[in-house]
Amino acid sequence: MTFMAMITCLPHMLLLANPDEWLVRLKQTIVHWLPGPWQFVISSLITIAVLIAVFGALFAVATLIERKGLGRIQNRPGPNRVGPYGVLQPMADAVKMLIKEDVVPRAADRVVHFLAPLVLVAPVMLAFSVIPYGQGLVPINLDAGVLFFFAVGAASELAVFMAGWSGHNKYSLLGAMRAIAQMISYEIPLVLSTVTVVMMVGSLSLVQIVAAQGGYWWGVIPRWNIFAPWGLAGFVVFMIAAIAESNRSPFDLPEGESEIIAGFLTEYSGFKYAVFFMGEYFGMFAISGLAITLFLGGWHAPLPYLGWVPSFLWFFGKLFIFLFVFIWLRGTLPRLRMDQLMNYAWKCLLPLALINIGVAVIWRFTAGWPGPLRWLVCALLIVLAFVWLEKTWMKSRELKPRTYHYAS
Amino acid sequence: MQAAFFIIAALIVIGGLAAMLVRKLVHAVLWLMVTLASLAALFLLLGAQFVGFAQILVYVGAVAILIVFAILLTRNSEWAKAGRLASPSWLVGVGIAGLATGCLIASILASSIPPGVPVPPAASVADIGQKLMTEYVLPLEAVGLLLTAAMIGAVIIAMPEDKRG
Amino acid sequence: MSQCPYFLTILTLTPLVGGIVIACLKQDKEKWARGIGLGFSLLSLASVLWLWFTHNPAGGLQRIERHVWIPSIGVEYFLGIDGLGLLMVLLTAAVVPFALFAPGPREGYPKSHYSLFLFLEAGLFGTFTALNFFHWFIFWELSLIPAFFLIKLWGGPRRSYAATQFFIYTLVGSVAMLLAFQAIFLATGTFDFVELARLGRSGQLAAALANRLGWQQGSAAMLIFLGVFLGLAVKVPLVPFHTWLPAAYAEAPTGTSMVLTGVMSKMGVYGFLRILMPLFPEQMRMVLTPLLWLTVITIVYAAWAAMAQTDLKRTIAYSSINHLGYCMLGIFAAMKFTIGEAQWTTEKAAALNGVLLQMFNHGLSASALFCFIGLLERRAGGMRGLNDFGGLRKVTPVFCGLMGIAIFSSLGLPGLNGFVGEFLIFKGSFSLASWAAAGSVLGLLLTAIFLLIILQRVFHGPLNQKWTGLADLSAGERWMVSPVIALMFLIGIYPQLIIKMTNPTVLQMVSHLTH
Amino acid sequence: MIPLKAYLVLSALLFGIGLAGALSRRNAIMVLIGIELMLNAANLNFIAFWRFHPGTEPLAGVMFVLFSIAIAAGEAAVGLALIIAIYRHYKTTNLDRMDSLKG
Amino acid sequence: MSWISSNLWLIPVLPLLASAVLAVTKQPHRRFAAALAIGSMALACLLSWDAFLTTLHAPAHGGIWRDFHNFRWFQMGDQWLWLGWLLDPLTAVMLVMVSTVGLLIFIYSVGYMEQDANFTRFFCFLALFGSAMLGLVMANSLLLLFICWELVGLTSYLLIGFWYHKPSAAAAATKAFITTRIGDVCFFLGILWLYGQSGTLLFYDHGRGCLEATALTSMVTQTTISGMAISTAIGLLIFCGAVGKSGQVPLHVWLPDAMEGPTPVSALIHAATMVAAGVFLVARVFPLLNASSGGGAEVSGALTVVAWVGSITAVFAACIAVAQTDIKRILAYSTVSQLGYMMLALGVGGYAAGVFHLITHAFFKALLFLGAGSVIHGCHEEQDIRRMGGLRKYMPATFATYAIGMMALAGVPVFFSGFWSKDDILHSAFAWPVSKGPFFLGLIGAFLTAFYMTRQVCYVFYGDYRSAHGNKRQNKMPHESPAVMTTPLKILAAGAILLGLLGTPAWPWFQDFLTGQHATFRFGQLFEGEVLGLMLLSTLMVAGGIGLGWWLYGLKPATKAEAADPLERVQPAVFGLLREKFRVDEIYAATVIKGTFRLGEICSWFERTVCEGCIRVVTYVALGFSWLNRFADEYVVNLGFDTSCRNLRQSAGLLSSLQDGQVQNYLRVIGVAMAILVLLLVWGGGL
Repeated sequence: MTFMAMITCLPHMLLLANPDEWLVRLKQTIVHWLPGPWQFVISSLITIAVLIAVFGALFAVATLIERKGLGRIQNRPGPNRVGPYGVLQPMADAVKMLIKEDVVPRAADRVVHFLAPLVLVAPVMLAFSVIPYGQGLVPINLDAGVLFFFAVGAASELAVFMAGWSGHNKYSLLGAMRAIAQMISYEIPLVLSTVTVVMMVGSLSLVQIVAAQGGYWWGVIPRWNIFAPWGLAGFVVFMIAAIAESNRSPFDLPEGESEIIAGFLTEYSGFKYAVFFMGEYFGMFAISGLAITLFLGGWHAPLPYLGWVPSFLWFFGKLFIFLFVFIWLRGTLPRLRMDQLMNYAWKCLLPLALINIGVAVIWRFTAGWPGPLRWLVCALLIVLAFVWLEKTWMKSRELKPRTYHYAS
Repeated sequence: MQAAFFIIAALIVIGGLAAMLVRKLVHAVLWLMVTLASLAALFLLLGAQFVGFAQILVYVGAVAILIVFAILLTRNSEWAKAGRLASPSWLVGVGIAGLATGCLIASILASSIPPGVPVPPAASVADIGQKLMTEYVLPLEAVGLLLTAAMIGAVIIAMPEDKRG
Repeated sequence: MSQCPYFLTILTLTPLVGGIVIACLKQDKEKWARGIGLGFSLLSLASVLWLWFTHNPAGGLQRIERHVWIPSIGVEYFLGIDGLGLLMVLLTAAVVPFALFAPGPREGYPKSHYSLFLFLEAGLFGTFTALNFFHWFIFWELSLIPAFFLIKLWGGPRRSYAATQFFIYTLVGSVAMLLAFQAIFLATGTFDFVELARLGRSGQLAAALANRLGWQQGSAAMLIFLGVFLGLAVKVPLVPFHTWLPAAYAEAPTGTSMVLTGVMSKMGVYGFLRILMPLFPEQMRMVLTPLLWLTVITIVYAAWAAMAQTDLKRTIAYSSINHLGYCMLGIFAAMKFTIGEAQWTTEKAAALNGVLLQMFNHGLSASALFCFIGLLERRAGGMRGLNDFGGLRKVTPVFCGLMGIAIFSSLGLPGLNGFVGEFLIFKGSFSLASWAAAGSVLGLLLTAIFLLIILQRVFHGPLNQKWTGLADLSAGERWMVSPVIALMFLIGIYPQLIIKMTNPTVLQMVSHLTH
Repeated sequence: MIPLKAYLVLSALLFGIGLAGALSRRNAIMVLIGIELMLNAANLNFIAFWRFHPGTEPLAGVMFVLFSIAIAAGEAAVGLALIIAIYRHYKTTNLDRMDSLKG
Repeated sequence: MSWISSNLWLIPVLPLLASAVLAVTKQPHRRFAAALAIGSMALACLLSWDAFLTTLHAPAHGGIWRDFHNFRWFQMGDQWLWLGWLLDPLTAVMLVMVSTVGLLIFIYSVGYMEQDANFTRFFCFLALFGSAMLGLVMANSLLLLFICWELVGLTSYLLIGFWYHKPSAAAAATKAFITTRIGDVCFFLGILWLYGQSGTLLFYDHGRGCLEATALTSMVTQTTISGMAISTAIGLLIFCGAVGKSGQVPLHVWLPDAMEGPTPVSALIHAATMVAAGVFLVARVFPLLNASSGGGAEVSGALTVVAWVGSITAVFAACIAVAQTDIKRILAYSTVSQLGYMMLALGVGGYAAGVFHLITHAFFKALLFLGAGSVIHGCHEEQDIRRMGGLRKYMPATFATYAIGMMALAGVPVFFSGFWSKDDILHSAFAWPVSKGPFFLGLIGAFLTAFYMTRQVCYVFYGDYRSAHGNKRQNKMPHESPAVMTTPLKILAAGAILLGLLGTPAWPWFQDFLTGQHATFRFGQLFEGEVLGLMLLSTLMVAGGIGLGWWLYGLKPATKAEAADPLERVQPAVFGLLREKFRVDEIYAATVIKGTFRLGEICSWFERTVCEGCIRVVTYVALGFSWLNRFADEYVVNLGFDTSCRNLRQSAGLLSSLQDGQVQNYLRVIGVAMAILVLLLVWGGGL
């Protein structure tokens, strides 16, 4: 029955000039046919299905790209056995994950062990529901979108803990603790950088933020936040925090293979490990999506005359760039030590984010100044702060004896 | 709407009971998170969107981890409690709680609140921000100060004596 | 020069300064302390003698120094001297150097001994020249405290008991007196003796007291009178209040007991003459008979008790109570109410003159006796029992001769100073209160008895082998004692020397009595 | 529609459960959890009253809850720090044993 | 106012100066001391004789001539105290007697005190005594008299106790002084009363004197509460002084003991002069004593007392003298009895007779004492007559003079002065209107006197030498005294004989001289019936006494010292009583002396117990209060406070269990409270 509805509304869509509209109109036509109460349920089910399909595929592609990318970085071809140029590798992985035996340690806390992957993935899924993929293509337009995103984002720490603890394994618990400490530490700079954007835009809803980034300076430079001094600094802080948040590359200490086997994932195998893996990638996609909406103008085209391209393509293009950056970082940067990681978060990122808010405030109140002067002053401030922090950061890099605070 | 309320209410009550009765502390925390999350859902149901998300962010995000850390640090997690779960005079405690709730419920039922459901008041984030920054700016500052103090206090209290310097 | 304005204050302060100078000396300089002590006391003696010769007998109160001290409570720094005060000051000035000459303290703190002595002298000078109750009372107490310490620190075996008893007895008395004078101040608003005397004479004092205290006429003044009387009676030991005296005099070191008996007991009599008589003539007359009975008992009882003593010092102590009894007899007799015939004034004047003379003579003879006993005790190593000696005349004839003269003077042998005073007192009191005089004459007999017993037991009879080695008086000691003995003879033969000075004062007193 | 009383009853129930747990469980952390429940019951009340009887101050209820959540978070942090400190001292979190204040 | 009367004060002052100088001189200047003393006494004697002669030639215009000179001593209120000296026949006679006898005794004592160590001090005291006695005699004021009286007492004390190392001497001296002091105290009271009454103590002061008519009449008229005239009362008091000094009955005990002193002392003081002072005093204040309300007809009570006391003393002392064994004690008792005679004479109104007897007695009693002194000196300080005997062989001169003295004393008629004076006394006693008692007592006394004197002479001079050391030892034999001692004896012996002639009834020069009448020869008087009868009666008495004495002691003188006295064999009990001197001393010792000491004990006991006791009571009371305070503090406050604190603590304990750290308990309480609150608010009904 749904297939029929799709087909009938197709010509509608073609008529519209804008492909975004096309998708929305499609959904509405499907839902339109349904009796009263069920309409809402079905429409939300449709959005959910679309999201899962899109991101599931993206996940598979991402694993492939990652493995191929890493290979290329490490001057090796990467998986090319399954399908042409290894394209079908993800399918193979998926089948492997499914049929592999799911080992659960005897002393493990079965319920918590089982729930952990779920609690990790579910919130990330919820996070997708609020990101505007295209013009009008936002699953739920909450006016407290950012708050919702972080609220559900916070649940991931709990899941990591449950995973680490339920296995009743010292190393997994230690890994979980490290992960939680890292995620909490980096959540604050993350939130503070988003606060700068929210402060400048004046609204928590992501749609508003993207809308605020429409238009172009002098017709050429898009009004993306990144091109504002505070925007750039905010983007840098946000990206570092985002990487740490999703336990990727330089900050992938918790499941650093060389140290604590797989961190809180050691007790998992089979399908649960796959779900964890999926959750991680989804987390990466969500956080990049947020970055895009906040700093890179969401689904806005970089150039005015490129407006005709459907907005969601721009969104997913930027997403791919982010994905590439992640993989690139993973291939090149060495892993950070735990105390460096913590110090960096608290002593470098957090002050930078705070100063960034300060600069944003100045930026806001110097609206009357001529463009370049205003840009220059703020940029100067940020550079000064960055240099000063760098200096203190360099100073503290001498290798002081490691002090254990809590593992007494 | 009715169904959602009842589901959430049931979830809350069951979560609460479970949190109180379950033997393992970690499970208790989890059940607590379930109740709090469903409470947040109830808030959303009641239209207080910002509060709901704040609730989730604060409780499910931070407090849960806090309690878990506390559990780990006080070595309660490894072995299941061999001894009695509740204090010897648990019956008294339950009795008093029962009495209190009984009184509350009785007073609620006896109260003359009109059953009507008025139009949900607007609680957009902008209004809340506006209110926070104008009328409630003093409490906001005070809470900010309080939280900093609480953070520093908690760190100092929890820090082992010899390090306290 | 004769009218040097602040003479009396300087006189009172010289011993005080002396005391302080000695106090500042180093501890071991016993010789220096004694030297300075003697120097200062002799200096004050010289100044008193100069005062004596420049005193105009008929001039009433002289060398008056009157400065307002504490106006709010009517306290003035009021000094003045008349016949009575002059005599007493002369006695003090004579007895204290004599006491300092006497054998010094056995051992320990010689410095503070001499400074306390000089403070005592200062106190005595102050008492005898003060005419305002306030600083009279201060000096009254100032003289008490050094005496207490002198007895306490250098006294005989039971000294602390004696000293404490002495102190508390006199203190209780002076407290009673203080309270009485508070009441007087409340009633009249002034502490000045001369003023109070005028009020007392005219009866206003009793009236003021009555309305101030609210009781009816007689009893208020009587109570105040009794208060002051108690304070003075303790000092002049009238019988019921005398228990402190024998112990104090016996236990005190020689010098102190000389001053105690020589001058301190006279303070009480001086108090009677200066305060009680002028202020409360009426009240005194009212209780005259019991007082006379008291005096007779004092005289007779003390004489009898003296006979039973074995310790020489206690005997002399009791004898001094006896002699002071005569003074009291003279005073009370003079108080008797007479219809104002001229003849009675002579009797009263005789009695009072006798009292003054008796005070002076007893001061000399009693201190001489104590000095001799002190010398004897010093030689006999602390032994002073009546039966410890015997036949000392053989070994120490000069000592025995001089002590014999002292004994006969205190006996009242005519030709020596004792007789004149007693004769006058008895002449005055016989006609005024014949039964009391008759009773007291028995005292004369008893005094003769126990003094002669002393003479017999100590000097006569076979020489006690223990004392063969006893040394007779050294030249220094002879020179020390001879002036006093000479004075005894001089006053005995020609008492007019003293009476010339005291008579006008006595006449004034008598005229006040018979207003 | 769901009447206000329903929410109130729900919050009272939640409050009762929290209280019962806090009173009967021996473990300090359980007491803390109980207290958290009670606090949330109160928040529910606020929001319920905000929803049904906004009264003069429309956003008072929400504001109140926001602040209450913030403070509850602070309180939880300090409470747990205390429990940790007590544990270090007593080597147990069993509340019955912690009666040294008796004096 | 002749020269002498205005410079009469020289007489006492010279010896006084001598004694002052001697007091200061060192012991070894013996010769100088003796010379100075005797010199001053000689000068005084000369002046006295000069004064005597002036009184003789003075114009006796009615009444007794007297010349007085007063001077002021010191002020007493608005009046001056006057003293003065007086020259009248009585003074003259006494001056002469005292200075002459004194001079002789001074000379005698130079020999007697030869070996004594304290020679100069002896003479110093003697000179002092001389001046005091002379001063006493010529005093015109009762006060000056009293002063000299006391000085005389002092010197007698010093001289009796001269040999102070002898305990008996010391005791005797003290006893003498105290006994005389008792008399003096009454005398002092008399003086005071007299002064009080008459306003002056001068005897004669141009009519204002106390012995003059105005004062006397005023005193006679006033009566004391007991009805006695004041003059009598004062007289009696003054007589007490005389009794003490002259050793009359109640106060005579000190005189026999006074013999402890050296014999010249006894002679001078306890025979001739000092004891006579009492009689002189009575003589001096005779007008006062004699003043009676009845205007002379009636005998004044005072004199009656004097007479009776005198007569009793005479007999009493005579009896005791009979049984004594010590040579000096016999003489002492004889002196007491003779003084009794003098008092008897004055008492019965025989003023002149009393004084005449005084003068004669002075001479022969001094003679007897000095004789006894040379006897003792000869017998090497032996005083017990039973150990002497047969001395007439060894000491003829002493024996002769002693015999003369004995006869004079006994009153052997005609040749010896004693007879005349005693006869005169008996005559006036006989004429006494009041009662014949004194006269008979006088006769008995005369008899006894004669008896014990003969006993003494027989014991001492007759029989053979009964020395304690046995006869054989040669050097212990008695020897005659040197000339310096015997010459005064001879002079005194002459005086004893010749003086009688002055006052014989035939030519009563002495009596007239004293009473201021013209001395006329009344030869017929001698043979007048009554006088003659009396003379015969007294001769009879004397003869009987001597006979009895010779019969008992002269015929068979005792051979051994221990031999019992013949009289004892006759009447052992009475004789024992007499030897014990009627045990008067013991009685006094038992009653008076023991009494005073007992009183002393009581007083000091009273002192210790009662006075100390009340102090101890006061201290205990104070301690009691402090103990009570501590007790209250301890049991009430502390206990109460502690228990309340404990209760508080326990209740606090209960309360604190409420807050014992059990957090859940707190929560339970809050829960319950909340429930109640809710109930109240909802159903409280508007509380």
